Amino acid sequence: MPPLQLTGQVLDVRRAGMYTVLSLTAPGLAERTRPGHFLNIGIGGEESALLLRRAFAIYQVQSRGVYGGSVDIVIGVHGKGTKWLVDRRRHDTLSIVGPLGRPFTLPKNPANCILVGGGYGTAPLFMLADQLRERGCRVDVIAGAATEEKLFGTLEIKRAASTLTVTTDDGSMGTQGRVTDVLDDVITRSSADVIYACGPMAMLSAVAAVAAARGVYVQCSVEESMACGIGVCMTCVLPVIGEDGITRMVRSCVDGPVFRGDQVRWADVGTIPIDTLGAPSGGN
Amino acid sequence: MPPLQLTGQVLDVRRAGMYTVLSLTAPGLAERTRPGHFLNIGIGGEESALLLRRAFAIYQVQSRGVYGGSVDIVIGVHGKGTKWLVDRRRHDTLSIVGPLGRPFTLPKNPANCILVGGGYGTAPLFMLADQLRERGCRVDVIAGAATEEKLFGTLEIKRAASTLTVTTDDGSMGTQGRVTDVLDDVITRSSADVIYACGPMAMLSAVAAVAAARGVYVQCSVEESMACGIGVCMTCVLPVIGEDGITRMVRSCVDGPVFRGDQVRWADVGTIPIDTLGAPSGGN
Amino acid sequence: MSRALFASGPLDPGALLPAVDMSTSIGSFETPAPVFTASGCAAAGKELDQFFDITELGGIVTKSVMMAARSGRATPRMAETPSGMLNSIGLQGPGIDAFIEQDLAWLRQRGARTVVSIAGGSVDEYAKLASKLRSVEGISAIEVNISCPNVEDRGQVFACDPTAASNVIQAVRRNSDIKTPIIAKLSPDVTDIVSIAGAVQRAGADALAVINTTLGMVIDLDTLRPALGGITGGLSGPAIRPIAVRCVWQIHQAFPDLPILGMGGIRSGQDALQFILAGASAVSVGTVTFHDPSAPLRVQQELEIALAERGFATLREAIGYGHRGPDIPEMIEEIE
Amino acid sequence: MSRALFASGPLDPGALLPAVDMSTSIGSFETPAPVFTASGCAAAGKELDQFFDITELGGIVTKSVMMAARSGRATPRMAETPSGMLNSIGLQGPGIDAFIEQDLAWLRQRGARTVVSIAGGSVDEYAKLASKLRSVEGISAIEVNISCPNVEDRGQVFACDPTAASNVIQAVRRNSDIKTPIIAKLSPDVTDIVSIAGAVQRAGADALAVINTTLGMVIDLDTLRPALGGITGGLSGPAIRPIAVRCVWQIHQAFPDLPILGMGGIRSGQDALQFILAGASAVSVGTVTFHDPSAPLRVQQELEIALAERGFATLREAIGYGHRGPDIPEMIEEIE
Ligand SMILES: Cc1cc2nc3c(=O)[nH]c(=O)nc-3n(C[C@H](O)[C@H](O)[C@H](O)COP(=O)(O)OP(=O)(O)OC[C@H]3O[C@@H](n4cnc5c(N)ncnc54)[C@H](O)[C@@H]3O)c2cc1C
Ligand SMILES: Cc1cc2nc3c(=O)[nH]c(=O)nc-3n(C[C@H](O)[C@H](O)[C@H](O)COP(=O)(O)OP(=O)(O)OC[C@H]3O[C@@H](n4cnc5c(N)ncnc54)[C@H](O)[C@@H]3O)c2cc1C
Ligand SMILES: Cc1cc2nc3c(=O)[nH]c(=O)nc-3n(C[C@H](O)[C@H](O)[C@H](O)COP(=O)(O)O)c2cc1C
Ligand SMILES: Cc1cc2nc3c(=O)[nH]c(=O)nc-3n(C[C@H](O)[C@H](O)[C@H](O)COP(=O)(O)O)c2cc1C
Ligand code: FES
Ligand code: FES
Repeated sequence: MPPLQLTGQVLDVRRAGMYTVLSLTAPGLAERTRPGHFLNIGIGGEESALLLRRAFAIYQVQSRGVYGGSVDIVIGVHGKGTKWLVDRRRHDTLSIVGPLGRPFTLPKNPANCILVGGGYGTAPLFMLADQLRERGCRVDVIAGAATEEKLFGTLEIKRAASTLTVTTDDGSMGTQGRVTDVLDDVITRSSADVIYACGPMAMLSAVAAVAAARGVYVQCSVEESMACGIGVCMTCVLPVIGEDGITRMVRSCVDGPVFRGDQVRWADVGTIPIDTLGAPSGGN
Repeated sequence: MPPLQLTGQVLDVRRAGMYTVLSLTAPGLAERTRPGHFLNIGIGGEESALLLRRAFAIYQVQSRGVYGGSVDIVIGVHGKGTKWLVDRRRHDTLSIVGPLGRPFTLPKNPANCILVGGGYGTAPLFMLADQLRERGCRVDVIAGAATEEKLFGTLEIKRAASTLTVTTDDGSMGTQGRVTDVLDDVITRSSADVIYACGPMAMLSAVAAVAAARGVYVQCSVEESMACGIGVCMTCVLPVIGEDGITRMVRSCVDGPVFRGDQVRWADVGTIPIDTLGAPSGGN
Repeated sequence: MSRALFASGPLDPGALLPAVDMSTSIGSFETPAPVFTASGCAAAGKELDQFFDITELGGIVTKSVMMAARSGRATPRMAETPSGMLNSIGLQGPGIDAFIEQDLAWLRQRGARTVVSIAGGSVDEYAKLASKLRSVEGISAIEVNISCPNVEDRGQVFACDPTAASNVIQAVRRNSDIKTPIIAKLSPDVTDIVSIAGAVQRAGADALAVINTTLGMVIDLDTLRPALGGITGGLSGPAIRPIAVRCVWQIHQAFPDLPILGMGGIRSGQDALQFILAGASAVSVGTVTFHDPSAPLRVQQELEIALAERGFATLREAIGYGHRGPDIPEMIEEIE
Repeated sequence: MSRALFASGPLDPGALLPAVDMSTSIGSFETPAPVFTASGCAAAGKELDQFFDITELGGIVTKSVMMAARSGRATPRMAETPSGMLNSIGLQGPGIDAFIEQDLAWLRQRGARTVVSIAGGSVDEYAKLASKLRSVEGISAIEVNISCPNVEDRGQVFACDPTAASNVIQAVRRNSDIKTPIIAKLSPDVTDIVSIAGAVQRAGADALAVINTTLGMVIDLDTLRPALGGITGGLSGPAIRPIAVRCVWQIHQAFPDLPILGMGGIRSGQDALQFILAGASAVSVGTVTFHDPSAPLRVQQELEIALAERGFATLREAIGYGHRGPDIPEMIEEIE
């Protein structure tokens, strides 16, 4: 199903720690949404000087209800666009494009899954956890952040998880340290078959490294700066190794944001590795 | 007193015919405002692509009250900025600069005054009528517009006026025709000493012509496109004859918007008359 | 025109307006509709086809393609700016062979009118690209992106020098099917765009695409260094629209018979109309597509309404209409 | 520096930040603060003095003045554009004598540091303007607006030709007090701004003002003609900021010791910081003043906070800081 382009109305704006959860009417969106999909939201209204949409992971969707369907996103204030968004009020309207991107792939058969979320990176893991449980998977969750207030949804996600492990850099909640400090243990404890991760690039890179060391299949949802979000502009690329072993600069908006962790060249993100197809030094 | 630069909150938005009356908190504004002053209002909020403020005549001011003072303006939708403004809601904030411009000059001694307003051009005449009456002046009002719904405040202004004459181009209210079709009569009837006019440039030009023919002193509040509204950019000029008989391109935002009708070269507005000081052909 | 009446736009939603003959031509390329995508802002059409029927547009202008596959530049490749954006993609692409096999084949099968944009690092590369396309079917026109550094001339951009620009256009013209119109795409970053326009016309360009992005830069206030991997980038979007309209106006004034594909910050049908009145025969919608994936078709529909509202029965009548009349003085290039 | 600590800006309203030494220089003109008004956007300072104390700024750059009184162009003189505006004022002004007697006298009495901007239609007019100013007291520097049509050369704009630009600067330099720094104001509408910068430096410019407006145009969709009385106009405001930052960067890269007064769309202290990091020694705030009459002083205060937050103890350390380090590749001028 192609993505929708629609105008949603703000149903609710609520704070959750450092974050703001925005609920929007979005008829037809729920039916199309799979865990890991994202939305692209227009900023600043009709007379806005901010031309580009902002990307947000889909946190929750309701397919029915008074509003013919709605969607929730979790917003951490970063710059002007997110600041503007969290200042919205009930009945304001927002322009939405979505669902976009390649979602997480679910295991065919029941498997032991670890979900790792950094900061608001837990947002897309809720829907994922539910769907994994429906398929009979075991779900263990690790949620990490710099401080307690930068964690999102740790209370709620517990319900869908066999275990929840929390880490904070400053020890204000859970184990002091990074998610990767506890990942090894959780892999062992849960006999993990698959890891799903969403969060900052540095975290994803570290998770992918642990997974590789332990031989666990891993999918990571990356966050690259995007101009279009629909695959037409080529701004959101990162070096990914293809099935053929060749590295290409791949669009994270349509070929991702979910990638196999062992195929992303984490250390080379932000560069054009010399052996990339068409790299300047690779002879052109 | 220098103009203020402040953030006002929307207290009320109400429709009046084709127009919208916006009430805004504006502490300190009332004390500085004289009839004919205008405000400059920022459009589109913080992330706006519309850089320039929009000018609005001050319609009413309240110097006290719960909000420490407020101001009302009357808005006719013209383009993007006025469209955005009339879509504001209670509690929205707006950036205000004002009061700006040279207000109407009041007669020292009681005089017979005619106030002519075209469309929303009646807005600044309310305060003017009140102050003239306080000084013992007779006030006759003429309000004209294309159609009835483009008249503003005809009911209310009646209270401050000895007589009210309404004209509409289509005859949907009052006399069918232009304000100048009735002006001659009203001048005679009221033995007018002074005419005050505010409205479209074509109307002002016609009023000034009648006043000249009848030898009545006339002040006109003009409406020129303004970039700054505070006298620094030179976009808002029109050809005005000085006391020395020399025509200069004069800023309507600080030297106006109120001008003596006999000093504006109405037929030459939008051009540089050849005898203007510093005109290209006048030798430079 | 045998098309039906249609309901009008925002100004008077109830009114029925007469349909406008929207057909136009870019050299010998006749097209029933005047709005195109802009190169690099629509890939090869496939993604946008999810949002609207791309065959309804005047045509699809594909991302500039080079001989070999190109990885493009390091990220960050974009920075948002007031009413615009900077990009430094670096012409990432699959190379001409893969492009012909995959992208062009898809477009042909889909039935879209296609303008192929080519880019090169040398006159020879442009010539080779033209030869490659010569035998390929389903190409309505070739747009030549000359805003590329000439590797043989210390990276001097072709579009900034009349001789270099002419050499490229001549090479493309010689190596292309004579029936395929050649559109030279100009950069605004020159002292005198009219002289470049004249030079490429003499070199055989059948039409011009005006304008490419203008060079800009943003400094990142966290890293305290340039925000883009490529240091500078191309500025696009509504911010540059007045520059683009000015370029179209100047060129149309000098060469009223040279067809222009106008672009730069077009967001609405009214914006598009400005370009048409300034002298463009057709327009491309670029950056705004990132905000509104349906923009190209929406702009086309809005343009028809805007024309009808102003009493134009055909788009062609409106081309260059802003220049009419004796009361427009000579263009003065003074800047405040 | 003996200044007190001050409370910081929006990022961390509670924190106390160390004061920053904001002093800078433009050639031999030393000023305690780096933010100026922009010529034509502040008249001669009087109106803005109602909104803030103009003596706190680095200085006031006055509206370009010519020998004789000028009426300027017919209205409409402005058109709003996305994140910017076009103007075609046509250098309305009182002429140099009235300017000296009234405006300059007021500024001197007010105690404002003053940069006088001059404009001419011929090299000779510039020379005469410089001579007039030679004996006048209270002028911190002369800014030479060379974005004017040369009446002796078919209206060719001085700033667009290295020789014409040099001739003007040479004439001004020769006729000015040697202690008064000459700031040449460049136009971005050239193929190679670095070559113009080099030419005017060799001709005796002590500093550059970068950039003047860029040429643009809007068509009015009611009249179906150009919106401005002057047909084209100068585009200014945040829309052009990326172009301005790029120009400052390019010139500073080529001439690291040439002081630059940077401008173009500065709206906040963070915007100003971009210019400083790109290589400007000071900045002017222009069009944004129309939106926020207090903008110049606000920007100066925000700039101090922005510098402090990034650990700069002095403004001077930040000048050109964006160019530091070996990991910045050669500037690539490719446009997408
Ligand atoms: C697939 C995806 C999913 C995301 N999900 C979430 C989410 O659920 N919750 C959330 O709070 N944030 C999410 N983000 C990040 C969010 O998009 C950015 O925080 C936001 O774009 C920043 O905009 P801004 O105007 O506040 O910041 P500014 O820095 O002012 O933005 C300037 C420009 O850079 C882009 N940009 C800046 N930072 C980022 C970033 N980290 N990622 C992508 N683009 C960026 C912006 O889109 C904009 O175009 C996601 C990003 C992606 C790509
Ligand atoms: C002194 C003065 C008092 C005014 N009082 C009122 C009033 O009380 N009520 C009211 O409804 N309108 C009033 N106006 C007109 C009002 O300012 C314009 O209608 C408004 O600026 C149009 O903005 P827009 O964005 O809707 O139109 P757009 O056409 O989108 O505006 C584009 C640009 O042109 C300028 N502009 C366009 N039309 C006008 C105009 N008629 N006058 C001045 N600038 C214009 C705008 O300010 C803006 O910068 C007044 C104007 C002036 C100069
Ligand atoms: C991300 C991006 C990529 C672009 N790539 C190309 C390109 O490959 N070839 C080309 O000729 N122009 C390219 N352009 C320029 C556009 O085609 C267009 O000329 C310019 O952006 C102005 O139009 P706009 O403001 O509507 O985008 C690109 C523009 C953008 C924003
Ligand atoms: C209305 C207006 C008038 C201007 N007049 C002059 C002028 O007389 N002389 C000059 O050198 N620059 C003039 N400029 C250009 C500004 O000084 C400045 O270089 C340019 O606008 C870019 O800065 P900004 O975007 O901050 O306005 C004028 C700009 C505007 C908007
Ligand atoms: S964001 Fe445009 S291709 Fe991915
Ligand atoms: S609007 Fe700027 S001087 Fe009047």
